[in-house]
Amino acid sequence: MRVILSARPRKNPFIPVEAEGIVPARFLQPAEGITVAVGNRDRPLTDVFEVAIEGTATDAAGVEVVLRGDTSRVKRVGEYMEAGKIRVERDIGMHCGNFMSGGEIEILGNADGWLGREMRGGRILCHGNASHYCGSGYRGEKHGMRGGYLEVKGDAGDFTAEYLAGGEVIIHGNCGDMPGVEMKAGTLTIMGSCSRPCGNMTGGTCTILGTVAGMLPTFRRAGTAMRESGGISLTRFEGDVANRGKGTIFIRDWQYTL
Amino acid sequence: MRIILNTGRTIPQGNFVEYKPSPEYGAETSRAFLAPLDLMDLGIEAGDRVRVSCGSRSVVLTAAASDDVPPGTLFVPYGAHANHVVPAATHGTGMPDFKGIGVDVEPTDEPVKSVWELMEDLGGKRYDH
Amino acid sequence: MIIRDVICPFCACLCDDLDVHVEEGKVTAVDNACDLGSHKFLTDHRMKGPVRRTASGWQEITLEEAIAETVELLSNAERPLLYGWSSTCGEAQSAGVHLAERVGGVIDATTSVCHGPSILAIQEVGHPGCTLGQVKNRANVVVYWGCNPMHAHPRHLSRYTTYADGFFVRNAFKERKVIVADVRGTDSTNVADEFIRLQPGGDYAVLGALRAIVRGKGDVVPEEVAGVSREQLFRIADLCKSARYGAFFFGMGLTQTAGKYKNVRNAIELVDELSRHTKWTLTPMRGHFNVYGFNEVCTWMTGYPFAVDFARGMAFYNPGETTAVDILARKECDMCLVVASDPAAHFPAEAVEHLGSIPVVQLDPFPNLTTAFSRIQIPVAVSGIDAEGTAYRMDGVPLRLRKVLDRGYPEDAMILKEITRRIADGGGP
Amino acid sequence: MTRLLIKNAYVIDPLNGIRGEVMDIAVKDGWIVESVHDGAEVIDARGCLTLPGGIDSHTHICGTKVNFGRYMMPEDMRAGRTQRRGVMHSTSGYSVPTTYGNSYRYSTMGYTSVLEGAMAPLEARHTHEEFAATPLQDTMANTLFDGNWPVMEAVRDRDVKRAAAIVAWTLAAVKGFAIKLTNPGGSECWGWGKNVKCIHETVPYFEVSPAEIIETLIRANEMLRLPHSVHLHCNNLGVPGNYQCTIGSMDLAPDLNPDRQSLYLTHVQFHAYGGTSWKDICSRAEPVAHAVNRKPQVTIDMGQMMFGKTTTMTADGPMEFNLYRLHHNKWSNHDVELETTSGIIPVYYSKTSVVNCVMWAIGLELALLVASPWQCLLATDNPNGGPFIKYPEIIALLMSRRYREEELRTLAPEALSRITLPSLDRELDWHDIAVMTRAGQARALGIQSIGKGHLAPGAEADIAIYPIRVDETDPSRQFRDVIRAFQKTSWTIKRGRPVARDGEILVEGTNKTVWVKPKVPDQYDMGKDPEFARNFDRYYTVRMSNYPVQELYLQRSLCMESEAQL
Repeated sequence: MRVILSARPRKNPFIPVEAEGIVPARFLQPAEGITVAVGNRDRPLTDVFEVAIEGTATDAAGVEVVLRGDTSRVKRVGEYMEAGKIRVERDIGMHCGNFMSGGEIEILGNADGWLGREMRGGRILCHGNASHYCGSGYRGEKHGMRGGYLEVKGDAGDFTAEYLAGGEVIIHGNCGDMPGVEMKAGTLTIMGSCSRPCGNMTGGTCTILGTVAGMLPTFRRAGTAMRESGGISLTRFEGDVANRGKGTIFIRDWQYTL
Repeated sequence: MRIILNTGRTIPQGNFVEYKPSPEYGAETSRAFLAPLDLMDLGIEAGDRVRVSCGSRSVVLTAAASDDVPPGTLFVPYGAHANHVVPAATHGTGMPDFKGIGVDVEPTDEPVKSVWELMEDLGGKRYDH
Repeated sequence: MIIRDVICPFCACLCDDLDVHVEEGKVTAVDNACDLGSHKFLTDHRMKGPVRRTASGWQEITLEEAIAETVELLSNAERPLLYGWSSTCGEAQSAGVHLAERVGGVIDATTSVCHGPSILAIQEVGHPGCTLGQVKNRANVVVYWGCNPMHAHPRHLSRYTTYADGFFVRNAFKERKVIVADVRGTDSTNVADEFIRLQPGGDYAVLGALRAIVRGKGDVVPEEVAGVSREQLFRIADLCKSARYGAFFFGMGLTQTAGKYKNVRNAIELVDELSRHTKWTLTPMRGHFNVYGFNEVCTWMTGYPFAVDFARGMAFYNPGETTAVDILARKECDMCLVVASDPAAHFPAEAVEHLGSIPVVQLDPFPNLTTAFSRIQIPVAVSGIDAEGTAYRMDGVPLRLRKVLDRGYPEDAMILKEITRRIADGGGP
Repeated sequence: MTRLLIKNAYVIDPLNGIRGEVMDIAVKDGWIVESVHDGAEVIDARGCLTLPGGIDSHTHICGTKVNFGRYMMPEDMRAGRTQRRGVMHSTSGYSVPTTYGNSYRYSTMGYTSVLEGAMAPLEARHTHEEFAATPLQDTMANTLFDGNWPVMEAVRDRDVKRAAAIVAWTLAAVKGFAIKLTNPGGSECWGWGKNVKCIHETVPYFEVSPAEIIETLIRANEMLRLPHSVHLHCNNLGVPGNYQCTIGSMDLAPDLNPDRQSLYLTHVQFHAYGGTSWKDICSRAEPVAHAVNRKPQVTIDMGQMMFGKTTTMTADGPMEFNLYRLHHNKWSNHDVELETTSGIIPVYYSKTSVVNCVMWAIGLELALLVASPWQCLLATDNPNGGPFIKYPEIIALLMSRRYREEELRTLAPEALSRITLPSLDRELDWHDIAVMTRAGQARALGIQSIGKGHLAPGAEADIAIYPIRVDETDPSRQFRDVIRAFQKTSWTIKRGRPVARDGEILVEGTNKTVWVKPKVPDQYDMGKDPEFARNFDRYYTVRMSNYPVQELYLQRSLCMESEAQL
């Protein structure tokens, strides 16, 4: 079953829409029942999106939801998603894929902050850039992303994979400041450059193929290693010794100045 | 000249914080404290004016010499003048970069704007009753 | 007439030993206050009465008209932002939170551009704190990191630290070591026994290095970290570990530079680490006299200290998303109520510009830069001068602000309650 | 005001010797009366269990420490969020809910009065502000004197009367209700990062021992004729082997008051540990319970621990720091000048942890081994042992051996050899529960005189009607029905007004705060004592004139005056 949601033009396109109801499983029942919040007003989904449904499905795995038009301010799409597919043709708003545990989300444009926040499983693929806190956790919570696979073809913002506790995050472009900060487990791979990675990390593995600026002084050099793919030689660091750090970073090139 | 901007509280700024339309407040918040060395490099003296730019935004300030400010940095008291160039990005923290922003500084003959003029540039309307 | 033991409504030191001289309904002199406090008592540039901005200019209106129009604007807003709150009393803050809940708005305080990052850090690792009397009576090592108390909290050193004799510290000036960390020299670094001059943005690395040294992992630390020599770092670490009681104060040098709350977190974890060796406490140098009060009130009412979004009828909190600067810069809010603060002066221009394109109502005693963007401003009494109320000191000690004179202005709490009552009667959104 | 008639109520009212009778209760203007004339609102209780409003004699719901628990834990807040609805404000929080969350949940469970377990005098104004935002309960505040400098100086000088005078001035100034001692002496030591282990160690500089502080303040308390006794959180909380320290503290209690205990020991579960370390910790509830049975001058509360997520927050700063070193989770601490301290950390009590299983058993053992329910009251030291919403489960555990056995089967097997719970057959009855959740609290706090904890004419009309028929229920087998019944009243009546029905809150409500003012002879008025005033202004960072809490902070104020005998 294909569910095509085309965003209707809005009088004030800047007001955020909270749409945690947009998950594949939900469309096994009639879409009329779904409400979204536009600012402080609850509205039927059909007020905000034109809904077209092709075919049928018996379970969530058989449902693909396609978002069209301006969805850059639509938040919480795919929250708690367990199965099925969501395909976003342009940009998507914050908290896309919160607590996602299965299924797949593909974003052709850019993703706003907190993409895949506290993700447990499933796959997210973002073809554009992801903003801050990509694959991170929630305020005060000790664990961020715990499982699943999150790939960003473009750049990612600051605090990427903060509190990473499991699963895999791959950023093809550059990251901003402090990726992998407080990281506990899981793997983070940054193909491009970034600054001050993995502060206070206690576990997990981070690989950075670009250049690191502001390398933290509290990581201990522990030899070199070859990266299988591409045969690039990387330097291995262990830390963060400011904490009881048992984490590992592989870096191609770094400087201590910011 | 590429330089790092820091903003911060000062006594005069605090004294007139409840009376911002006053000339004293505008005078304090439009002061750009630079290391004497940097003033020399810019070929200006204390009291001359500088244009401080960050991205598409810029503001004109009055240069002042300070031995406390390390070369390569610029200190401006909190207020509307500095905020005219501070970017709004908060990196997902809610807090803009009020300190440690890379800016360009160049000499200029343009006058320093009053706080009301700055507000009008942003779509405000002066209240001078 | 002289009123004794008046509490100063300027900064979060809340000095409560002011003697205020009042003659013919005017403050004529203030004893014991610092320059900043005296100016607040003595300046007299109040707005006379409510005004409305029109195409032709500023028009005087009645309080009733002002309230009625505000009720209208708030009821129709789909994404109202209620911002400010730090220069008024807890009673107004509480009324503000109830109003935000009623209209399904976002309520945020100046906290988000002050010590918001400190709160984010505390929410990750906690806060080993104390009231300021503990420092006065016990501390023999004091750290000021990224702050300039001589200018921002002028009596902090004389009431609580460097110059304040205490029960176990009979001669403070002799017995206390003061360490100041900053990127530039200031009047505060001038009184320091140790001045840690760091490169801009170097706080996180330097604090991390100190943590490593205190943990006995100092071997990893290079010759220099962000402009600070290895040798000084070890000296500072020893000084801190050998303290009988150490007190760590910090300011916006940590919260406003890159890394934001992570800088603060590193400071807190350094203090945690030191607590395994000797007694250490940490205190953020809160700015506005009652900014901490807003955090307290908002927390017991909503569960969160600031940046609370009521759009869904329940409290949602996520600084970076529900904070004022972000909401303005993203052009999200379609109405803004400003109470007891001046965002137009203290927010980046890009955020201020959006204020120019939406209706703004301001409750503030003084004409300020936000007045330039206000459709309506209602001048109110000044908490702690012509209105009583509750305020929380930077260390959480609550005090009762005094009313030293009556200027006939309404109290903001009263106006906010009236607005909420009318919206509730009208059903609200 | 309102007139109300509750018909066909199955009443248990221990303070009036009513062990279960079907009767009507008449209410007029907020008080219980002999009868009301026609036109009164009628509630048909349909023979359901009807009790005096519940009273929690030791909980942490308001004040600096509690609010910091909220402040530092957005992850706990998002767990319990509800929307604004009718007269209800939105709520947040699971283990440390917002004030409205606490108030609504307590009210739904039939609780109408609560005692905040720890208030630092310097920060009392904060506690009272939160009381005002806790609309559906009457509130009282334990006031901390464990590290009070002037008091410790008086103790050192063996001057009981001066100690009493300082307590009298402070309680009246901060609108406090009772004397609380948390780890007495230990809080001052914590000012230097140190602690005392038990009652006979010495506090540096002040040269007093915890035992001396406790004994002196017990005598001072009775000199002041305060309604409640000294409320003690023993030294050495949560440390294996601490039970001897607890029994030693009990032995300090003299017999000074015919109407109630002379010493109240709180959350005793945390103080009844045997063993020498976390590895060999075991239950010592038996000797502790026997000590209580030997000593009618002592009343305790369980401090029951329940499995799951919660937050520990106590004025026991050093203990919280040790917990932090154990869990490496976030840690907050707050020392209060000249007075006390406090600490907070989040915890998770797990059935896979032998230590936690032993803790769980100890609380229940205490309640089952203490002969008189009047001497062992039901509480979790909310939220330390678990949030108060777990009370119904505790009631069911005490009433049903079968339920206990079901739970025991799910524990870490290693724990079973370290506890006596499996061998205990006792099942408490409805009357015992009524004592342990309201009547006993009212007597222990000394508030039956103001109409709390009973249902005779003259009592305040705080009433809880639970949807359960005692005659048709066998709690031993139907323990799940018991849990359900105590979770949600059919009606909760506060001050004569229905405030909650089937879990729905009906009114905004206004809080009433009960505080004490002992009248002392002029020469004992610390407000006029030059030495006290001089040291106050020299060592505190607030002026003495700015310290007292104005009565306007109390929405409704009930002052219990007493004639001090100094």
